[in-house]
Amino acid sequence: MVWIVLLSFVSAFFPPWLCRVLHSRTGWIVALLPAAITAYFARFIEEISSGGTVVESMGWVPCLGIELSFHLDGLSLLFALLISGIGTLVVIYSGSYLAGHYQLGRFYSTLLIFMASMLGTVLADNVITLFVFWELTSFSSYLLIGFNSDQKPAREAALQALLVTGAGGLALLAGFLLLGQAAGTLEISALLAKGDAVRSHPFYVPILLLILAGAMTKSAQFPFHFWLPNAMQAPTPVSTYLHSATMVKAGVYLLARLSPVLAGTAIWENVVTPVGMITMLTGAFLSLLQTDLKLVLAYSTVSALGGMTMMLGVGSQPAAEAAVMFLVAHALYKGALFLVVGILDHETGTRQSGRLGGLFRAMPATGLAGILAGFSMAGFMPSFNFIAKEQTYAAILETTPAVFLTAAFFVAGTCYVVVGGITGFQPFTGRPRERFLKPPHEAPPSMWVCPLIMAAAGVLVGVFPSPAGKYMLSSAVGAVLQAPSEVQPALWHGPDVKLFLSTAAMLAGICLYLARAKFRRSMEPLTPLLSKGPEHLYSLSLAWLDTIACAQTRVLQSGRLNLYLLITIVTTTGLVGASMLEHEPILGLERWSDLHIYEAILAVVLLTSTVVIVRSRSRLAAVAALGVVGYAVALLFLLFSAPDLAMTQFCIETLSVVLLVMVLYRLPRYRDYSSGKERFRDAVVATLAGGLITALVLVATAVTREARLTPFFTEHSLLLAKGRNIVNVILVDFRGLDTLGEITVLAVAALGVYSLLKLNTGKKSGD
Amino acid sequence: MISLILATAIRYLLPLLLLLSVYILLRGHNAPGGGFIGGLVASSAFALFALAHGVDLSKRVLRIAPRNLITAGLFTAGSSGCVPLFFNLPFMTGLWFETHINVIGKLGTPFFFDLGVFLVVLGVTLMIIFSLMEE
Amino acid sequence: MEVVMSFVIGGLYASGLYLMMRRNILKLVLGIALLSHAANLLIFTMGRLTRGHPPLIPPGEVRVLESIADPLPEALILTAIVIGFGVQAFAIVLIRRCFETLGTDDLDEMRSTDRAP
Amino acid sequence: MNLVLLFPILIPFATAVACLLAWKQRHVQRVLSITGAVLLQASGFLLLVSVWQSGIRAVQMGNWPAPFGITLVSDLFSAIMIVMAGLTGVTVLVYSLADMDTGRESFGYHPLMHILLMGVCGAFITGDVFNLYVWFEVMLIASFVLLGLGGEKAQLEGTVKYVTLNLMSSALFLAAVGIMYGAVGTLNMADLARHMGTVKQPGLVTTLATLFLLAFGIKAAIFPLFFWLPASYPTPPAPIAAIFAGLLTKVGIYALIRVFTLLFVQDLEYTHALLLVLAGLTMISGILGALVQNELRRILSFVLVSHIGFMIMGLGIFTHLAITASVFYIVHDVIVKTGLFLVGGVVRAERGTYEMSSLGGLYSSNPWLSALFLLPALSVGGIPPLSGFWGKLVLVKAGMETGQYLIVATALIVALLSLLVMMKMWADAFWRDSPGSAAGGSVVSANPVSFESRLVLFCPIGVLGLLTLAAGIFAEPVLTVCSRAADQLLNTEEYIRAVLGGIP
Repeated sequence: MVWIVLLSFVSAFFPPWLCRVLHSRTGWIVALLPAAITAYFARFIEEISSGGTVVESMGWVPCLGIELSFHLDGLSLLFALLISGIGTLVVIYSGSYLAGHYQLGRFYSTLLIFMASMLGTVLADNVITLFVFWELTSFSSYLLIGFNSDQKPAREAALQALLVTGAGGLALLAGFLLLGQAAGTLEISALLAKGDAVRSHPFYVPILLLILAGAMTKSAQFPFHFWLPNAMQAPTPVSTYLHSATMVKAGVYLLARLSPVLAGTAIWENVVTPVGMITMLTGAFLSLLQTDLKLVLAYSTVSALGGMTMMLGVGSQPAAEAAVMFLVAHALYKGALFLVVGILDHETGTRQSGRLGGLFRAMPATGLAGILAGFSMAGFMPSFNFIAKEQTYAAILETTPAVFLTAAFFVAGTCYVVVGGITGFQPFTGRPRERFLKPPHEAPPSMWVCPLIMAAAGVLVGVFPSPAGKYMLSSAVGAVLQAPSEVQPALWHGPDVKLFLSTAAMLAGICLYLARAKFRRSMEPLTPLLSKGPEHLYSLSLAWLDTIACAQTRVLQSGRLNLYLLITIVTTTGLVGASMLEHEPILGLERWSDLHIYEAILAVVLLTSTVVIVRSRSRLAAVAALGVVGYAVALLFLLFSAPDLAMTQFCIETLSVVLLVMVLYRLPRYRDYSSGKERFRDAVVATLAGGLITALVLVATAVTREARLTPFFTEHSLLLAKGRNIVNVILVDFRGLDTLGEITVLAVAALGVYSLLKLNTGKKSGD
Repeated sequence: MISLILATAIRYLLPLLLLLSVYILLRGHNAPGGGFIGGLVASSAFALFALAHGVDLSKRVLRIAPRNLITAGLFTAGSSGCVPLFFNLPFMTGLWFETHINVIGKLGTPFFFDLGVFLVVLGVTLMIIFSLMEE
Repeated sequence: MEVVMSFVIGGLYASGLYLMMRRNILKLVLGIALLSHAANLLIFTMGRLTRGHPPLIPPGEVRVLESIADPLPEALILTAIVIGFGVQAFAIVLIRRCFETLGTDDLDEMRSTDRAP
Repeated sequence: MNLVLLFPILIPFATAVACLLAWKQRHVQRVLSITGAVLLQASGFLLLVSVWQSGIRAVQMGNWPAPFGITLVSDLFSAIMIVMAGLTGVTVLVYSLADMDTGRESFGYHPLMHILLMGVCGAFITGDVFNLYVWFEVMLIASFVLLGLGGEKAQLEGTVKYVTLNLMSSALFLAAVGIMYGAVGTLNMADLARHMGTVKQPGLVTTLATLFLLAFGIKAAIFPLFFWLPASYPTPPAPIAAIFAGLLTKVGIYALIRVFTLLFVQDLEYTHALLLVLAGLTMISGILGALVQNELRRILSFVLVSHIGFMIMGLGIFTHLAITASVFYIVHDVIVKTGLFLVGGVVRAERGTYEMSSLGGLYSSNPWLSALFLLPALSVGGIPPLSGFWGKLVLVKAGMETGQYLIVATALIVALLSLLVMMKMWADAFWRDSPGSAAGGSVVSANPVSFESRLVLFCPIGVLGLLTLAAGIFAEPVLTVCSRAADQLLNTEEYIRAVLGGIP
């Protein structure tokens, strides 16, 4: 299993090369991989349905408790088969859909990366490993949504999807880590046994909310649903595969997978069920307002995801059964419908519902697929979706109070009928609406065969439901509930409330379908309200972010060196001052009594010269005063027993002044740049900083400490290092490495001066 | 007028100052002085010469390009540190010849290190001053 | 003396920083120079000030017996002075090149690399 | 003989001197330069292996016993950093073979680069605070000159700010070293660590810690001291910017980690809490800056600032896991930031500009370049399984284990914003059509890059891209090394014993 997934990643390298050789036939070759994977997983059906699980593990980052461990049970197997099976069809379909596209190779690469990551997500047994694959699905989704990257809407939709799911992803990561901390393990199979411990842990609520945030952004739950309709910018095969059949169900998968650990509390029910319900209603309602068929499908997908979430929120055995059934049914009919819409778009050039009609004669195979799938979507007998719906009613009728959920599901069911009609029936029935640029004709078989298979499967499973129940659904539900379950789906349960409700919804749906144009018109006044939805908040917050970012950057990175210095000095003074004032330092101010008069004079001369430098209006005077300061420093060195320093300082000061003078006459005279206020501000800051340094020096010199190193130097300077001038011995011997660095600095400085004066790679100055 | 005096004076001062600088370098290990100060004195001699006679002439008198002085200095200093490595001693361990030489005292690797410092300081200062003057 | 010295150091720091905060590019370099003097004196003071006992071993002795000035800070300062000189020489030439290339000595006009978005 | 400790300093020094000797022969310099860089890289690995096998290694310069001379000492952290220095050196210098102008090469580009490497390695390997200052200066002056090399308008403006603010930091550092010597009376770091607790003056150690924090903080470009970085990094040629971005900022972080694990661990509630606050602010303010920029390298500069916060965050949390994370993050950041700046250079070579508004269409015209951009960019965005993801994961885990939820939340949000920034860059420069083609004209490369030089340009970037992938996929060995490094950083006894030997 591990190797299958890893090899799928590796295989993503090849399509670009294959494309160069095989051109549009690449699809058939690439499809071999998902087909093989489907076959591989199909082998496990027997074993899993008899209650077994398959576990594989490879060490990855054991020091963090992260294993590349895979765990195949009923739920994973169901997903794996959906992913690889639908993947096969989508790959074949894309070969024709994108025939001749110059980036077809890269498209397949990304698609394969996605498939591998999605498989990894549903197979992973370690939450962090799961997260790794989870993020990879988000990112491959980003690349695929933005596949038509020359179009701005595509790029923006891609970014939006990435940001929303990415934000959720990070919440999920935090949730997983907290979960791992609370439960002491990151392995899902071990976590499942620790449900009680987790639910009673103080971190339970944050864990739950963070994980829900991850799952709900990924599965486009309200209020994060808006990215999914926008993601319809992707090529239709992508919308089919990622944004309807598989990736968006990852959130549902995660909820189902972790429900034994997290579910069963009041907060779970009070959050998951209402969110699912609201999403279901919002999606269903909004889907009716759309005219672009892809958007119709997208919103109904949002609604369906809401439905599954709602059922997982309810959490009972029948609810879990309903969720799993609905998931399968939805994947089949919605995938087929998307592919059909793709064919329509491809062959007629439009997906506006108003412009399509009467195409059955021109494209009978596609039409058949569309009608079958629409039929399933509407939930008519004997489709599998009908069974799923019945089961849903059965589950929600058990809840208390049942009325809310029942009503909600009734409304949603009604809308699904309309959606099925708009997307599956309307384009093919009735009279042809208008002339298209090219006469509509049937798509190549590689395109229509895919939706046809899916749509037919949706009906076939409905007619013969028991094998599916026995081999797939039972073990999947068992995995969700962590208890052996027996699912026996059947078309006919006898005349009961469920049948009544679903029939009523169907009839209501048909009525609404017939009156759909009127309904849409009557909803038009709502449009301004709808534009204030969560998506508006999303763009608002991005705009805010931009404003804040602009403001802070303008303040901080103003380009004015004096402000940079000011901030640096203020920060330094503030932080250092604060850390000093935290304690009561000893200043030792009484230590001035040993002052000699010439020292005092020297200090006064030194300070006066600095004042001259600061205040002088003449550049030459300032430089001269700088020289005086330097010589005064040299004298101080001399007075306090540092002849070497005095000599060096003297020489260097002379040299510096000479250099300054040589440069000085090239510079203009002083001019007044800063205002009096600025000067005052700077003076205050500088004085405070200087005062702080003074205090620091006083504090540090008040410490009595032994001179630890001096005795060694006086002892060994002559005997071992053969020199009487200890300072020089330190420089060339004891600490010779410093000096080596220092002459390197000098050498580089000279190179720098040389290059500054001689090298000019830019254009002539002054332009 | 001043430049004439300087021009004449520096012709005689140059060798004297260079001698002084070497003296400062040599005695540095035992009395105030050393490679830095020596190098600075030597370079000030050349700087004065350049002021009086121009950069070109002083370059000719100097014979070696300042950049090569720097390179030589770095090389000397670096390799004097490397010598002890061949005797299986750490970098920059002082190694001394047994014989005592007048003025210098004992001769050893630290001396060559100081010589390197001298050369680098001389080269650096002259490189800076020459390139500023050439503008 | 340490007390007086600490005020000298503080004064040097204050005036150095004040000069650096000016918009004139020459003052910037003068400020840097004052700052390096201040830092050197600070280290010097940290070695404690000793009058008239330079760290030299007198001729004839093999070691110093009386207390002398701490030689280590002196060596450090010597290194720091020389490094400071190298950096300052570069800075001095840099401001000249700046003025020649950019045509201004006003630091506030050198903002193109930070231009606000 | 511990020659292996000496090589990281001696090899770049010798290479620089050799390049200076060959001043006039550009081609000889190139050969020498690449050889030197490869040797440095090799010596880095040698050192890493040596330290891994036999623990912290130290050698006393001049054979003077510590703490009287200067000690070179390398624990795993130092060794890792030296390896990273070698890696940046090799990649950047190979890249410069195809993207460096004759002018700069004949004005000492190669020797300067090696002196820069020498300073960086010296800083990583020294065990003496003042010697650390000297190496900082070596590195700084080399970076000043490299930054200004060429004397273009923008370069000069950037250099003035860079020089000034870095000199502030040096002055602060020097003052801090002086005060520390005044208070403790020694310079050897191991010796300082032993005696730091004996300082009688109340609060002086905390004050010193703050001083060091600020001095290194400026160099590491933390909030609010990072101005010099975005002002200057976008100005020099790509290889120079790349080595600055990849390596130079890490020296400040290295120094912070070194002193705040070895010397200043007395007042954790103050110093490390302060570090944590600054880390958070750095992350946020850096990424906000990146959001509003419109020039490729300026964006990258702000992202660089932002991610410095992550490395400091680990230090601020100060647990074994957190330090591991910081070390890992440094390794990751060196790789991806060098890579990204080099990619920027290729973009510039292809299109003649860094302005986002005039870029675009690279995805269709240069698919390989796009892939090479995407790897480090996604790594910055923290997309698994690239190295950036692990860095973030471990940091977040460490933060959660200590209950620092605020900084964890900040880190996660900033991670998301980083992804946003990188993807905006991707969309604008690579994905969308180039603005020129929309107007009907075809994209004309400013100076078409020949196939051979493209190969030379792509090789180092490819290596870096593969490394960030490899460090993510094989995170375990990398994390194990980082974890051992963190062990050594937190267990100061071992360090002190290695340096001071049997001295009581």
